[in-house]
Amino acid sequence: MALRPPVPWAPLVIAEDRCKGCELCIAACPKSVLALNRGRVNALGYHPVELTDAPGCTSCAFCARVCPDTVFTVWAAPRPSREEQTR
Amino acid sequence: MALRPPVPWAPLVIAEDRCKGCELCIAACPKSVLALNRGRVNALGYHPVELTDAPGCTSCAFCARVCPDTVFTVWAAPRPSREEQTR
Amino acid sequence: MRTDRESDLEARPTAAELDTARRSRVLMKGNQAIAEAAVQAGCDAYFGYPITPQAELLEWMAKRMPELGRVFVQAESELGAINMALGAAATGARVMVSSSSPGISLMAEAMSYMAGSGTPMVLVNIMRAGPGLGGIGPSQSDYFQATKGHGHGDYRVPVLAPDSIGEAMELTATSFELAERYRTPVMLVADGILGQAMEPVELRFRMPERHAFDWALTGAAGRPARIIKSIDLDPEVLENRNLALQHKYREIARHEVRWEGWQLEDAEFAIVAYGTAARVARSAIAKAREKGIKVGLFRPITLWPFPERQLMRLSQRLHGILTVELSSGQMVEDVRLAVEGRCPVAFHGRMGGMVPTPDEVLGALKALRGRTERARGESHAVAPPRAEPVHAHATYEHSETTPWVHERARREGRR
Amino acid sequence: MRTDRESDLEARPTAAELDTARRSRVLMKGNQAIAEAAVQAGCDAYFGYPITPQAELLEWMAKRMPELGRVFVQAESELGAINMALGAAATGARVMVSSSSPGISLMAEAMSYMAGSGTPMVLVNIMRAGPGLGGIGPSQSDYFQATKGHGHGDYRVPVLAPDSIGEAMELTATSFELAERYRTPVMLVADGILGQAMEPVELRFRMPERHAFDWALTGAAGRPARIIKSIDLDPEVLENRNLALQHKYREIARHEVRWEGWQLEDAEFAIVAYGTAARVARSAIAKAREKGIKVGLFRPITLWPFPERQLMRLSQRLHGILTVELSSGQMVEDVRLAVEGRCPVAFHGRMGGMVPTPDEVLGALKALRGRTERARGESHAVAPPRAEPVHAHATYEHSETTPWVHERARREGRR
Amino acid sequence: MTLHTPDPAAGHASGAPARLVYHRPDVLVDRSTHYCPGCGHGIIHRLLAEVMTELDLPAHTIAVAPVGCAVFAYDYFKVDFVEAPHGRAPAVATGIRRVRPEAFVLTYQGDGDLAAIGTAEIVHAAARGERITAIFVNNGIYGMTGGQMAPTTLLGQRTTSSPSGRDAALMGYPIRITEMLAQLPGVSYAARGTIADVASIGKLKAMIKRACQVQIEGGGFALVEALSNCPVGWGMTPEQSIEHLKGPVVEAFPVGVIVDRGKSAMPAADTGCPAPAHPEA
Amino acid sequence: MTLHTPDPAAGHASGAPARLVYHRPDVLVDRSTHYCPGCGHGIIHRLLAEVMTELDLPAHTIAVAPVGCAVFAYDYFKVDFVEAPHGRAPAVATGIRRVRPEAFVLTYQGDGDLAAIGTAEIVHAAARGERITAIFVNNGIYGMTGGQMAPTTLLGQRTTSSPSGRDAALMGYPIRITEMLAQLPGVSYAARGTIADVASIGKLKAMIKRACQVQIEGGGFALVEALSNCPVGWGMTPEQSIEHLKGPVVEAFPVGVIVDRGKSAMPAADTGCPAPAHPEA
Amino acid sequence: MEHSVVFAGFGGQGLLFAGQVLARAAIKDGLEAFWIPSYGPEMRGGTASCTVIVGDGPIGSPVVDRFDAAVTMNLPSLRKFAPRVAPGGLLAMNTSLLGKETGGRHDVDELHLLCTELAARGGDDKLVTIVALGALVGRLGWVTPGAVRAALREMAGRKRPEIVEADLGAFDAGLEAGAVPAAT
Amino acid sequence: MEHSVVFAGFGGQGLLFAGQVLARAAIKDGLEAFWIPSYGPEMRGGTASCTVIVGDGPIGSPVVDRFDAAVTMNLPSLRKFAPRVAPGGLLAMNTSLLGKETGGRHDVDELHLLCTELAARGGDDKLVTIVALGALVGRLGWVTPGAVRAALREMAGRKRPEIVEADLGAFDAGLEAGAVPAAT
Ligand SMILES: Cc1ncc(C[n+]2csc(CCOP(=O)(O)OP(=O)(O)O)c2C)c(N)n1
Ligand SMILES: Cc1ncc(C[n+]2csc(CCOP(=O)(O)OP(=O)(O)O)c2C)c(N)n1
Ligand code: SF4
Ligand code: SF4
Ligand code: SF4
Ligand code: SF4
Ligand code: SF4
Ligand code: SF4
Ligand SMILES: [Mg+2]
Ligand SMILES: [Mg+2]
Repeated sequence: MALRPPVPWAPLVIAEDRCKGCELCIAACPKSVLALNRGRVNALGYHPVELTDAPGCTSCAFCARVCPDTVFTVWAAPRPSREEQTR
Repeated sequence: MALRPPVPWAPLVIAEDRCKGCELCIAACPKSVLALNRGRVNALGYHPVELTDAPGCTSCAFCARVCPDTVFTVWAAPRPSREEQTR
Repeated sequence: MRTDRESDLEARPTAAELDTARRSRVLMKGNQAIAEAAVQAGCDAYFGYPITPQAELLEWMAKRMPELGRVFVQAESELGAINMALGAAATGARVMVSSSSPGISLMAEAMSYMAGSGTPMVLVNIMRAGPGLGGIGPSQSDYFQATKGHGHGDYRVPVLAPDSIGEAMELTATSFELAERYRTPVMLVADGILGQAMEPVELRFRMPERHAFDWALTGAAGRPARIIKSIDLDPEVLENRNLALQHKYREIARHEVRWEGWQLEDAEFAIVAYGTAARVARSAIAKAREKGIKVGLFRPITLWPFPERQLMRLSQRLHGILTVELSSGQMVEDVRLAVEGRCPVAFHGRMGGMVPTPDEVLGALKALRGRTERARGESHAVAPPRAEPVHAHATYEHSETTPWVHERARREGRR
Repeated sequence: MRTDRESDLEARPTAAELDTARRSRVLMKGNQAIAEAAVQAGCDAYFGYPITPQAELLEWMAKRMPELGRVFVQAESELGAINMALGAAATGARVMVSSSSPGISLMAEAMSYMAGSGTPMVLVNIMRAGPGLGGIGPSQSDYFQATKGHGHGDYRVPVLAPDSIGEAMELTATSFELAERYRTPVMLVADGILGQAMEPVELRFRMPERHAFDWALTGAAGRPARIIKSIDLDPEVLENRNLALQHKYREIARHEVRWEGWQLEDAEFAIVAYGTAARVARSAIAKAREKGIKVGLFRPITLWPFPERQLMRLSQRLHGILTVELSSGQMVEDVRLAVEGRCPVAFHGRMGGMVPTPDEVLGALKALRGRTERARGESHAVAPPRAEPVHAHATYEHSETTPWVHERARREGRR
Repeated sequence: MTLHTPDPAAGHASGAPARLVYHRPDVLVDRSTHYCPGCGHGIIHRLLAEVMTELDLPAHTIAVAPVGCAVFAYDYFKVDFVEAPHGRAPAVATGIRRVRPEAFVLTYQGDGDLAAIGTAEIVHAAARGERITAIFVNNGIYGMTGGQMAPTTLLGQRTTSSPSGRDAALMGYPIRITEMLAQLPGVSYAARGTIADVASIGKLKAMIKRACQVQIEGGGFALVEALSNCPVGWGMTPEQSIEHLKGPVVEAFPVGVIVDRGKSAMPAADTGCPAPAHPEA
Repeated sequence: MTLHTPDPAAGHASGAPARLVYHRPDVLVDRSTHYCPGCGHGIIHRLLAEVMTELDLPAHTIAVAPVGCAVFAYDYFKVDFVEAPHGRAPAVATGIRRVRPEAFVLTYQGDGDLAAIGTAEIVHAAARGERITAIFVNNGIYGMTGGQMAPTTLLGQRTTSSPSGRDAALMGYPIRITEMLAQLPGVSYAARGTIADVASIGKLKAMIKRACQVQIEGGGFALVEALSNCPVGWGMTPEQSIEHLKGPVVEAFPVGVIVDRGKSAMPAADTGCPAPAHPEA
Repeated sequence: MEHSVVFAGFGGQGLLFAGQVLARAAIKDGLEAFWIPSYGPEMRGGTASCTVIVGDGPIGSPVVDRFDAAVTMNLPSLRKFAPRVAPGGLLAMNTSLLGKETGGRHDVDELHLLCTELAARGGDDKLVTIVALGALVGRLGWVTPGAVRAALREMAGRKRPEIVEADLGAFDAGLEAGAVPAAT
Repeated sequence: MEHSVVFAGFGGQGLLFAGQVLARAAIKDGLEAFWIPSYGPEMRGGTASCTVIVGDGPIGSPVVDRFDAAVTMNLPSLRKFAPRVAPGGLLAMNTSLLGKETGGRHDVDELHLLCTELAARGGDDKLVTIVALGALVGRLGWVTPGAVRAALREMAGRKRPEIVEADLGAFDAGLEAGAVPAAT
């Protein structure tokens, strides 16, 4: 399990080999930062999804919640501390 | 079928051999003019029902409507004619 | 209308009686005796659906199981019952289901699943006359179903057939043993007479040993998850699964054949019969022996595995075999498969709830003897042509009336 | 997941094509060919429930029957389907039902009712591998079920087994004929390959003659009421009903046996096989003949009534018989019953959706020849002891892996 | 059968002709039934026979007998009958209905038959809106097999398979299946009556009549549940059984018309449950 | 499987540790499923896995797999599983429940499995109030066998066995079986959700959680119907199928909690139908 | 030694019970016994019957060609079973109901019993079949009267202790009636 | 003469269709044909295959020991079927997807086809299996190209007339590619 965030930093860990290219995540992503990688075919024979704009991702995890194939692990940047928030 | 009234006149024709002595008719008769004939056993081995008081019977046919074994045919005295009624 | 069983309740031994009367002889009804034997064998759960002539088995369980804090469920149907059994048995519980012929038919699919997935369970069939709704009289016409066809696919289930209520109790325990030893459903078959009759029995119960099952579903705590299933879509894998099953069946056939011989030592003829038919045969044999006919009884106790080799060996020294069944002739096929022409095989059967009488069986035996003597006489001249096997002379009582019945039935449109 | 059948719709001949292409050769899928043959045979009503590998039969009917103003109902289950068929057939309608193995198991009770009450109907079983949910590969492991056990009681149903799609179409019409002539359910059995494959077929359809039925339920207008039932609580009456049934079965066995012989004239060996196994056998026989082995094919077309006498007569002049099935060995019992020891009977089978290859069958044939030659050599000295029949040498491919599979399965708790 | 043989010319003492108030319907076969004394099946048979006669149905009826005490129903009606396997009458009737559009199709089932083993068949016949009239005799017990618990057995009721009384925790609750079925849009008519007294018997007959008329008029599935008794199975005299029926049974299974949609499929919410929309998507 | 291998010490650019927002639940086996692209079964599996993890159920769960596309469910969850014959999961679960009072018993069924062939079993498990949690995936079609009509197929919908669209007159009406079951007093919880969008998925998860909690708390039967898609059977792309789900499907099968009786058996009339009395007669 | 008897009559006459009492008594006497009801669906008031076989060795066939004795409590039973009594066997008839009917057999011992009247003497005129049982035992002595009384006490005592005495009285009345040859 | 070929690859590659075209063409040429899919449940994107047997007499076994030809359109198919080609048989490979993979057989005729590229030439780069069919026909001549074209017109024409031309183009491209021995 990908219980540590990826390096270089990215909000998503994508288990590419499990992706079936159904595009449900793409439709669900409010920031439109996901797309199929038409240049690659995975072991299942599909074009897997990729994150096209990492900084644009808000870590909302909508993608993870609609994906039928548990492709995503989602990380968020650390929340500002209470101190930082009140500042 | 007993489609003609019995002679000597009686409001009921009782198909005695079909009676199973369940007494439902006896309970249902508003005039209490039915009883089992404890002195007889029919072919089925039951004491059959009998009409104990023919004139007391109002031909209401309650007995016929509750009997599970279609034992009864019910006749009514002729209705008074309209003429008779208005008189 | 109801199937009248007015004194059943009165005749039922109380629990106290059962306890104090251990090892004494008690008059017990077959259905109830099987039920109580299951209770005493440690049956954890019973699932059933009412049907005559099996209902008292269910009713006994309805009373006894809750008393003991065990599981009794009257299911919504036989399909419900057998599938509840599948679930309970998958957790390693000791499970029984009972029914009679039409209800057993409804269990074909689940039986195939249980055989395929290795789920132990005891199914009791108190057979009645068929086909269809038929009647409720005693019958052995589900022999084929129990030993061969029933569900789809290449599986078998051990089938035990007692001929007395006492033996039924003993075989109930044996059924649980076999079921758990081989991870397979087991059938115990008896006809309606054995279910409905009362005989004195010794309350000698047996509780098969409990084993820890390394396959039972108990929750995957601290171990890998377990799966009980029969599917494998890859034919090679499924074939291996099937080969393992066949291997198991060979093991069962090797170790679990049960049968009884009676007066076979000097026998020139044998009657092959099981269950109630075997009891009739016993009386017929006694009469025949009085008349000097050397005949004995070969009684299969396991219908599958059929005592094939034992009967084969016996057939080598017999003049003829008479198979007696409460059917049109089903077990007789297994008899012929065992005998394979080594001696003539005749058949006598009754159907529809009728039971052959000892005199009838004696008659059939004499007829067989007559035919075989003629054939043996001839065979001293030339080898007998095998084209017309003796088993073709099956006797059905009243069979001369057949065409007439057929005609009348057609005319009245009441088939 | 779904069972992928991507080009089925494209390959389906249109209704127009079917009309104009009469008597020309068209590529048709087995399931669809059987369905269309039923349509052309005047099937009034079809009832079914989806199951692989039979689904295209149902789907074809879903399209064609309403087009023609006839009845198609997708039932809530196989129980629903077969009982709808019972109702429709009781009115004299020409009725078909189809399913595959697990679904057929669920129909056991109603089949027994239909046999018992004399209700004509055609049931198609596109057999898949069992037991249980098993797989969807081709199989012949429901032979016992079709010919013996299935439902309870003393009944049989005619069972027809085509070995090509063309023959399947012809036998579909025959099935309706037999069903109506004898007032009985009839089964048409094929394995998944015959259901799924496409072959060129001539669109030669046959519509069995329609008869007025004096038993059909049409409303008791101007005649006494009719009853279609299987119950009779009086054992004597029920026995007569059963005797009438047995009489009917003897008639069927007398008149309706169907089989095919191929290259049997000079044969020393015969392969007995039906359906797809018979096709494999044909290829194996061609190879064997090239090697100088005189072998022919005995192909039962009616599995019940089994061509018993025909095979019996043949067996008298054979050195040995090899039975080939897609099963653990079921029909081989009927072969042995017919042969009754007249010559050795060997068996070769595959299970789980595996199909034997011609080379495999050739291997089994050579092994049989080896054994019989040895036995025949010895028999010149002493008569061969019948104690160890040759059919004990059944070959299962890979059977050496059995114990291992068994073990592994146990360890993983995945039986 | 012994009848007081009537004199052809006989009339009332008044000399005017007597009036026939009640006689057994012609469609009933003139023989005694196999039912136990006081069993409601007999009453329900008679009502059905009366309705069939009044609507002129016998000559084109094809009926389906259940497995249960009414299995021999075919011996008592002069109409064509087929015997269904236990619980499957609705499927059998569907088969008949589809190939005989002109026939009047009738089923008669007990509560074990309809509400236990045959649950799937009755639900789907109703869901398909099969043009069938179903008579459902609910006596809260398995009469034929010796008085075991049925899905409609009351809580606390002792039967041969619930010897200490039905316990909801182990055996579940009585099913009011007619209400359940009434929800389905294919159901044109669903009602529950009883044989508990003369007035109820009259209402029950009206329900049966309506359920038959719905079919004649081309409506969908029609069902009448008749609360009945089983003196033998309940261990009561016939009279006691009627009292029991009037009391706890009618309380647990309220009588009345549950739904009457006539020919129209699925009007809104008259079962108190939201109506499904059926977009032609 | 290829993962971007994380560096143990890695964090956000800010230097503070990153927060894990979503990861696949441990109870799911780490392998790809056999489901078609975009199939809702995958989503529902995941929700169930999340709930089981959150409630700490896996180690004492015994689950029942159906016959349908979800037949291989046992390959994806690290819990004990038994495979039921088509439609019989509720009976199989009843057997387990009765002999394993301490286990968490779960069924997972498709609409063909639960609402067609298995109707009797689900109705009676509900009527008995079996302490079971049932997940009912309604995709309005027989996915596994190639897209035939299911009892829940919408009117007008074309399938391989309703090639000109489902016609109520011949094929009956879609069944809202969850409403039907909710009437039964043994049912503690019945709800319908959908996977049509992220918000619905959240609600569906809450329903599944409640249905599991009810069992843990000792309530009766609990059922969650999940309206799902079958892109392949519907002949649509995954996205189209989701749109179809949001539109006509949700219209025909309204989402929401239908009944929540918790532990208490049979409160009055909350299905709009009169409650049965259960005299201890 | 193996003996068979059929008890036949109306459903309510206690036939199955009487048969069980006989079977129990046999066990008490150290014999083997087999009891089998005609378990068909029978109306209340219809016919019911059971067969009891007692013997000193294991019981073979549960179905016998001829009965050694038949107890017929109503007309249909008489008609059905009279022809099936073995020559020299016993045909006990409930004369209270059968009146002047006979079995039409001259090779059997016809025993006419006023069962209702004899039962009334014991205290309950319903216990007709127990009377017949008594007569059978009195006539044929297959089992000892003591064993029957013990069996009756056990069986009746359990469910309806209030009528044990009447049962015993009916049995004794029958025993006496059976012991002397009946006048036909 | 009897020939067998297996078409194997991903579910979406039109394998079953290509097999049916071949079978139809055989009929048009007056031959016998047998087409059988691997009808197991297959994921979209999983593997699918069908076998076609053509011959001049009745087709016997639907299962063959060795294929005379195999058309492998992806890696799992190549791995599965390469070993099952008869010595001297044909192994056609979809090089567009398989790249440098080989069947590892030295006793068969390995035909490497850039199916995607060849299909694109015909007008639709999805029609990869039709290309392979063309190559098979070009190489082995079991059926006449004319019969295949007629079969293609009938079958594609019915459901998707818009791509008939592309189908024919792909077939011709394959035919040509198959006619000359491929460079390995
Ligand atoms: C498959 C099958 N299971 C069980 C039976 C036994 N059986 C006969 S009638 C009956 C139930 C009768 O109850 P119900 O339907 O309520 O009718 P009732 O007798 O009460 O009128 C049962 C279980 C059977 N004949 N077939
Ligand atoms: C007794 C039986 N009948 C039919 C089948 C075939 N079958 C397999 S799955 C299925 C239905 C699947 O539909 P559903 O339950 O809705 O599940 P889905 O695939 O849509 O998830 C059927 C009919 C079977 N395996 N067993
Ligand atoms: S976490 Fe949200 S924003 Fe980021 S890719 Fe997923 S859906 Fe889009
Ligand atoms: S939802 Fe999942 S499977 Fe579908 S495209 Fe996105 S990551 Fe791939
Ligand atoms: S007709 Fe009325 S008054 Fe006369 S006997 Fe019948 S119920 Fe009594
Ligand atoms: S109701 Fe009918 S059967 Fe009952 S006692 Fe009265 S007449 Fe006799
Ligand atoms: S058992 Fe009950 S339902 Fe059946 S006939 Fe007797 S009283 Fe009626
Ligand atoms: S067929 Fe439908 S339900 Fe089944 S896996 Fe594919 S999309 Fe899902
Ligand atoms: Mg009832
Ligand atoms: Mg579905």
